[in-house]
Amino acid sequence: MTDQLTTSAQPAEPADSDGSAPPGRRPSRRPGPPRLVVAGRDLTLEAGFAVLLVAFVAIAGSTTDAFLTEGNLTNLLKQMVTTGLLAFGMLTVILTGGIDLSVGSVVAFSGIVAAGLSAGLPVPLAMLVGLAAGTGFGLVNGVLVARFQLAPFVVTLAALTTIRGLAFVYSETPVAPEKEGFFELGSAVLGPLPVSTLIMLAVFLVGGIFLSRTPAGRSLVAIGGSAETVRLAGIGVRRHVVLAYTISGACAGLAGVILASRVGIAQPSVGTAFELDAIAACVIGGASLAGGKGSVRATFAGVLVLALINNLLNLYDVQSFWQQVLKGLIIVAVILVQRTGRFRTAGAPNPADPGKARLS
Amino acid sequence: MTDQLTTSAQPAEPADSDGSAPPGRRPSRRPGPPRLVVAGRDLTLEAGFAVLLVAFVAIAGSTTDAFLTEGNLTNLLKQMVTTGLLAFGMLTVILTGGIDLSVGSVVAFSGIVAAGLSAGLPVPLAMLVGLAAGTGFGLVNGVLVARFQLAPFVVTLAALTTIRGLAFVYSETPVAPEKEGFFELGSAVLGPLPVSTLIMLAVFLVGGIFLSRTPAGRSLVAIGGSAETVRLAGIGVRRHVVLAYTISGACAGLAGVILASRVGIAQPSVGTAFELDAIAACVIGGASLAGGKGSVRATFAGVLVLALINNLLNLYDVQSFWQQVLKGLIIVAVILVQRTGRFRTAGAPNPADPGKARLS
Amino acid sequence: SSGGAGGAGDGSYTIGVANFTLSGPYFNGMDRAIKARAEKKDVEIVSTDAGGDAAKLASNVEDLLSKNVDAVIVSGGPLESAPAVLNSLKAAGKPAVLVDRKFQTGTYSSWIGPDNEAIGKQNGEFLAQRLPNGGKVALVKGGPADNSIGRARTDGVKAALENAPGIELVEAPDFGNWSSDGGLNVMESLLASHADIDAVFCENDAMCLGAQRAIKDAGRDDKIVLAGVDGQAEALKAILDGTNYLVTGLNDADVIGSLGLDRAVDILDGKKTEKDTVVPSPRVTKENARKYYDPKGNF
Amino acid sequence: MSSTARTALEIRGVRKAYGSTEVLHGVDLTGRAGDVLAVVGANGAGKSTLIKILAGAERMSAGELRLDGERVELRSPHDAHAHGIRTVHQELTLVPQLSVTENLLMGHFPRRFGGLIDWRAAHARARELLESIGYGAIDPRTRAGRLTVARQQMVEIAKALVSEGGRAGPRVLVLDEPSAVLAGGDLESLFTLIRRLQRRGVLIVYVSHRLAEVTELATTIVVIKDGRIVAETAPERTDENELIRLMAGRGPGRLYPARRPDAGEPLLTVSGLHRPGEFRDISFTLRAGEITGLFGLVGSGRSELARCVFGAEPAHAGSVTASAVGTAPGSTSEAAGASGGHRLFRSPREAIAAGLALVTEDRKRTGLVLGLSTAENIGLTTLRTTTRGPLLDTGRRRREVTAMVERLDIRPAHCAGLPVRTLSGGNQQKAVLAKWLLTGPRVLLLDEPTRGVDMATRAEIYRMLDELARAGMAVLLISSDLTEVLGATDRVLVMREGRLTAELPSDRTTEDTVLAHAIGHTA
Ligand SMILES: Nc1ncnc2c1ncn2[C@@H]1O[C@H](COP(=O)(O)OP(=O)(O)OP(=O)(O)O)[C@@H](O)[C@H]1O
Ligand SMILES: Nc1ncnc2c1ncn2[C@@H]1O[C@H](COP(=O)(O)OP(=O)(O)OP(=O)(O)O)[C@@H](O)[C@H]1O
Ligand SMILES: [Mg+2]
Ligand SMILES: [Mg+2]
Repeated sequence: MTDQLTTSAQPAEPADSDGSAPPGRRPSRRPGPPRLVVAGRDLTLEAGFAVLLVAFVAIAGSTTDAFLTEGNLTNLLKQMVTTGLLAFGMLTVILTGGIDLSVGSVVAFSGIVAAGLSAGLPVPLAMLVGLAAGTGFGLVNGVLVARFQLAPFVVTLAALTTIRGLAFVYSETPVAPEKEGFFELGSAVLGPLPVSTLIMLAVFLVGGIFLSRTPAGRSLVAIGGSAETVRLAGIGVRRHVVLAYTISGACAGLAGVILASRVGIAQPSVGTAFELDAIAACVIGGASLAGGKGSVRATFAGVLVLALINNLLNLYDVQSFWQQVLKGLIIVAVILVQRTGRFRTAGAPNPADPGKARLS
Repeated sequence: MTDQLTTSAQPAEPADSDGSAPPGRRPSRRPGPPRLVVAGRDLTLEAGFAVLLVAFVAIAGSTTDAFLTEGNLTNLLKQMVTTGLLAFGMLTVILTGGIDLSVGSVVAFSGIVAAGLSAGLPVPLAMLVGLAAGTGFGLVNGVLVARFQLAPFVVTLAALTTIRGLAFVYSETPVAPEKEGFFELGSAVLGPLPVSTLIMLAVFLVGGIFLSRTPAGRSLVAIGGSAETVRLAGIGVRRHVVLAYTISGACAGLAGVILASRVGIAQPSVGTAFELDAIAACVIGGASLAGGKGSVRATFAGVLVLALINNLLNLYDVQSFWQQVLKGLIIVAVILVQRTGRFRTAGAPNPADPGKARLS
Repeated sequence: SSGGAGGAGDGSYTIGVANFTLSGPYFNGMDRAIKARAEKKDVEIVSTDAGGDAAKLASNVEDLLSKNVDAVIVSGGPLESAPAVLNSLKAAGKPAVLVDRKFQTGTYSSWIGPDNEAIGKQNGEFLAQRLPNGGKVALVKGGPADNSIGRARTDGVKAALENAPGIELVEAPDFGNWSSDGGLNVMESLLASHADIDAVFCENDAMCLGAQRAIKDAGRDDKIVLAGVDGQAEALKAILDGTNYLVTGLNDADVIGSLGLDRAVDILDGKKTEKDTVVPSPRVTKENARKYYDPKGNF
Repeated sequence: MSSTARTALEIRGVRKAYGSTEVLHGVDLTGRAGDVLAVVGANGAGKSTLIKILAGAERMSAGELRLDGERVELRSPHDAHAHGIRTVHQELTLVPQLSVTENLLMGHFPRRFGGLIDWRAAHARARELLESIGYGAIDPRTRAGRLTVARQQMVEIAKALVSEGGRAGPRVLVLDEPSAVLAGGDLESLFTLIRRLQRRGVLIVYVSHRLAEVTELATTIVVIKDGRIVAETAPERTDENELIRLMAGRGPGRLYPARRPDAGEPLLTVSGLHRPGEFRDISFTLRAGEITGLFGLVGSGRSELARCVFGAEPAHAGSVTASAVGTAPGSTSEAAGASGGHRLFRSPREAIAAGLALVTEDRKRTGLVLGLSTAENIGLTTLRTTTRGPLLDTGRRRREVTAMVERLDIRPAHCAGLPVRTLSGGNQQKAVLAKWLLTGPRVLLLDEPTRGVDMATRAEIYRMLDELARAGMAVLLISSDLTEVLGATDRVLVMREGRLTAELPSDRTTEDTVLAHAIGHTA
């Protein structure tokens, strides 16, 4: 496994390889470690993750019968949705060099508002309001960070507290929607795939294109690298930072609505510590909290890794607190393997930039 | 209030002003905002906080009788201890450009180990073991970050999970120590001051001197500014990074032992989200999560601000959920006032470096 | 309020409520039941929330004492014990009334709460009757492992089912965190690894509601029945509607909360009171659910 | 120096590979005590790599290194320090948040009370050190990040002289382009310092693109090309043209293209521009077809002025007007006005829309996004306009970038997909230039654009500026290089302490005259 990962975890600039690697021509022009280039895209990092995941699945499938059942796979797909949506939003914010700690609270608020309003409004409209609420919170976060130049960590930490409070102010008790229609979003399936999973995949797909193929997306990534360079290039830095937080808010709002629909009841207390999983997925996917570095596909792989760890620990019937112990150790092992692969390919642990490396 | 803060919140070099502000001579050589220099130390930032705190206290004292009672002030002092200890450890890590999310779990682990061992060992020894356990966890975090170059966020997030699990492995149920001696640390007073508060103050004092007046302390700060520079200066970067995490672990261990002693029972589930308050205190005190910038005194002020907010919201009888809403808003207001003061004094929101500014 | 003392003189009291956490519907309902009752009795209430932090609970109580309340009602939730809280109340000479959670150590004035093991037992007996030919019963726990309320309930169920013929118990390895989304996730995992579950017991109704949704999504609502604890309004409704949610053990926050307030007032009035009061937890099924269902209740 | 001096440093067969790319292919070098060993070569030749190996910052893949005949291994910068090798790296390495004192004495603080740093003594020592090498104007208590690039460079140099106890200097002092941002007296101070160290028997390894400087200072000149030493000579046996030919592998040609002043209509008018503490009452006009130089000493305010004109910083008073002529199809808007008589660009975006471009002096921080590829960096200014529907037009972008890479000869030729971080300094500079040329500017402001750029490339840049001017562009060339500022321009503006003090025709002015205006010793 380690061996195969050697080819995977080249530090590269994941986000970068999306946009600027010219499609076609000269598939492997750079002398260096073997890289996997398909249709002009450098998929080395992703291939490494694929190997890791296949290994995971192979081991799981051969050791527990319960893993490769349709029911379990569907579970896995459903359980990824919340972390997945939050992770994509988080990634856009992390790319700008920020962070959004408020997502868990937004999940609670959007869900409870959507559930509460569904009593009086048509279900889709109520859900849209929930989504809009999340978007609005994201906008406020973004404005505080970009316009007033406040530290993202404190702004979104304060938002975490405030929005959680507002969720309780809206309704202290759980809200159980009456209309059957409210539950559809969370339980409907399209063939073998849950609709909620498809929505998340769509977000990653569209979001991936946004980040890699649109001016605004590329600006976000560049801002994380050097905001001043971007500003001097005539690009509005503030606007893009606001956009990133708004996207994160919208993703959290969407996640909240889907979660409420899936659980069938909206609780104001839901979503505690959701932000940690979302951030973990990004960082497992190689994103740097210093900004400017992160990959949509690898973040998705990070989400999958986290979901698999949880799922397998349950299937192996590991007791809850040993689950916690193992989960932490496995995460460290995963990034260690990634890093070791990196060391090998790079020849040396890039001592020229330990500061950055430590942050990434 | 805003006016007075104008002189306070200059971005300054908090860490810098500790160490390198020259003793005596030419107090204000650079044209710029008025700065407060006492005995050669630039105390502008601290003075601003002092003004803020005095304002807080004046308003609180004149609007609620309960505030300026001895009981309440003692209470306030005790409430600061945990966040204070964690915040100092966090600051050393943040100065290197890292972060330590595992402190809450370490609090739980150290507390429960100390409580558990106190049955068989002398109380001071049991407490020392608790402290040592925290230090050990910090060491492991530090080695993973510095030696294996892993992202501090993921390493300490994994540690958060693993150490929490280990606390439960050690004892699934809360441990109530039998010996009266166990409760002394948390409840003893020296004159009007709780001993636990004095310990925290001592940590800040000694820690402040460490960071501002010793080569190792200065190296930590410098590493956060540019690890490569420090390396090129022939200083071992890894060693210092390990040291920072070890200090954080030790502080968390100490906090855990004091907390168990104060509460009178050690629970493996204690300490959830403690890391957020600790980080918030640092950032309210002007520390930059990008590293290299942060002040011991301002962090202490940050701890005080957080404790005051909690205390006052309770005294004013604000309903629980509105407390959360207000707490978030007040935090934003505090950093906004700080920032506005900064804007004014600096003339403009340092456009040369908005990236940094946003992160800080 | 100016935080002044109530004092027995004018007959109006100020009573503090120290909540360990308000982020669960049950504890939240308790807090509101206390307030509602206080309104009726013309007692002033100062309520605090420690947000799940034991040290904060202690300092909240100290804050309450700073405000010179006459008595403190402690809703300790999952907290096992809080010596610091009880000690400071004792030192201040103020009555401490515990609701729901009885602390293992320390002196208090009075406790009012349920017998959790009995609730579990009662659920277990119901399930044993329901599955005369045996079957697989899944247990969904709230966690974390140091939560003795949940443990008592599960122990009760186990005690009742262990000797029942042909019953197999399956404990979910992961905790449901007492919330509906947690219950959903845990149930989904259980369903994936166990194709033959016949009944589910959850340590509270919130998790059971989530579990019920997971079962419905898996299309197994005709095969699996659910049993919960608490009497949360949504659960009562599900029972009343004749779904596969069959039973819950009433652990009425409304009742416990208002009894707690009454008890505090009685103590302040100098009345002689019982020290420990176990509030009965009737079994709620479709037959009697209407009696307890109050969509506008506090819980 | 005498050829009998002992051999201080010997390098044999040094190779260095990044991944599987070999950058150095077996380099041999010998330096004697008291030598100034100048290393010259084109951008990307491997000079800095060699120096990083000497500094212990990078480890060689093969080869050996001897100090005073004894074989040593440099595993870390610490080892290099321990052996008395001190280095000033090409890129600035100060910690911006810390004071000059801390940066200087890092790892060598004076202490008292059993380990505590004695700050009073530290500041005094820092001041002493700076004064002793002629940089006494720098206050050791200032935050390093607040210093101008040039002053930071001086601190870097001073830092290399500090060693244990702050006394005994280095045995080998390695300087990677130390002069790139220095001018006038500051440069003189550096030379004086080098000669003094030379007399003390220190071996100086000196990397520079300024060949005049090299021939003046060096005792031995080594030419490195594509990771190999291609020549070793003495300054008296060679000349600049030969060196350029050795470095580039082709004839030098003219460095500066012949310019015939041919100013057209004004494209940019700056009048009464004022920013307290930085510059006062600045007025000048840039005309189509004209290259204007802006010379001044370090800290005279040139960079601030350029940033302000470009809308990157607000001004207190004055106006900036860009008037366009109908030749270019691009945007020709006037600067948006805030209020009457006070027209300024409120943001770089407005300036760009009006046809301005600014190549900043600090390419690492404000010129490039180091983590992104070269192509992305070059495409940054045209990000918003190179679209098809909502998406980027990747085809067009690639063509534009490829064309620019070819036009400016950015190396390596396949750099488009490489992180711009891995390009050599000079090629990074070209990438910045490429980025701005893509916007099709009418007015080009360049702040020290040839810093760290080799001679051949400089000649290309000058030729390019000449071409652009001929095509109707107005060019402002900010430089600390007197020769360049006279050679490549039509006229020179001189700035001193925030004021414009002279406007001189380039072809009829001597370097001394310009310097006199910059220093303030005019007759
Ligand atoms: N970390 C790295 N990874 C890959 N290639 C590198 C790295 N650092 C330098 N290079 C390559 O090594 C070659 C030599 O670079 P070096 O910086 O030594 O050149 P230089 O002679 O100093 O050039 P300049 O005059 O522009 O400073 C260049 O082609 C450069 O792209
Ligand atoms: N002695 C000094 N110490 C610190 N800062 C100074 C000093 N002298 C000038 N400055 C600052 O330098 C700035 C002007 O430098 P600027 O970079 O604009 O000048 P420049 O002529 O472009 O110099 P350089 O050649 O370094 O680019 C002003 O902001 C001023 O505050
Ligand atoms: Mg170089
Ligand atoms: Mg300049």
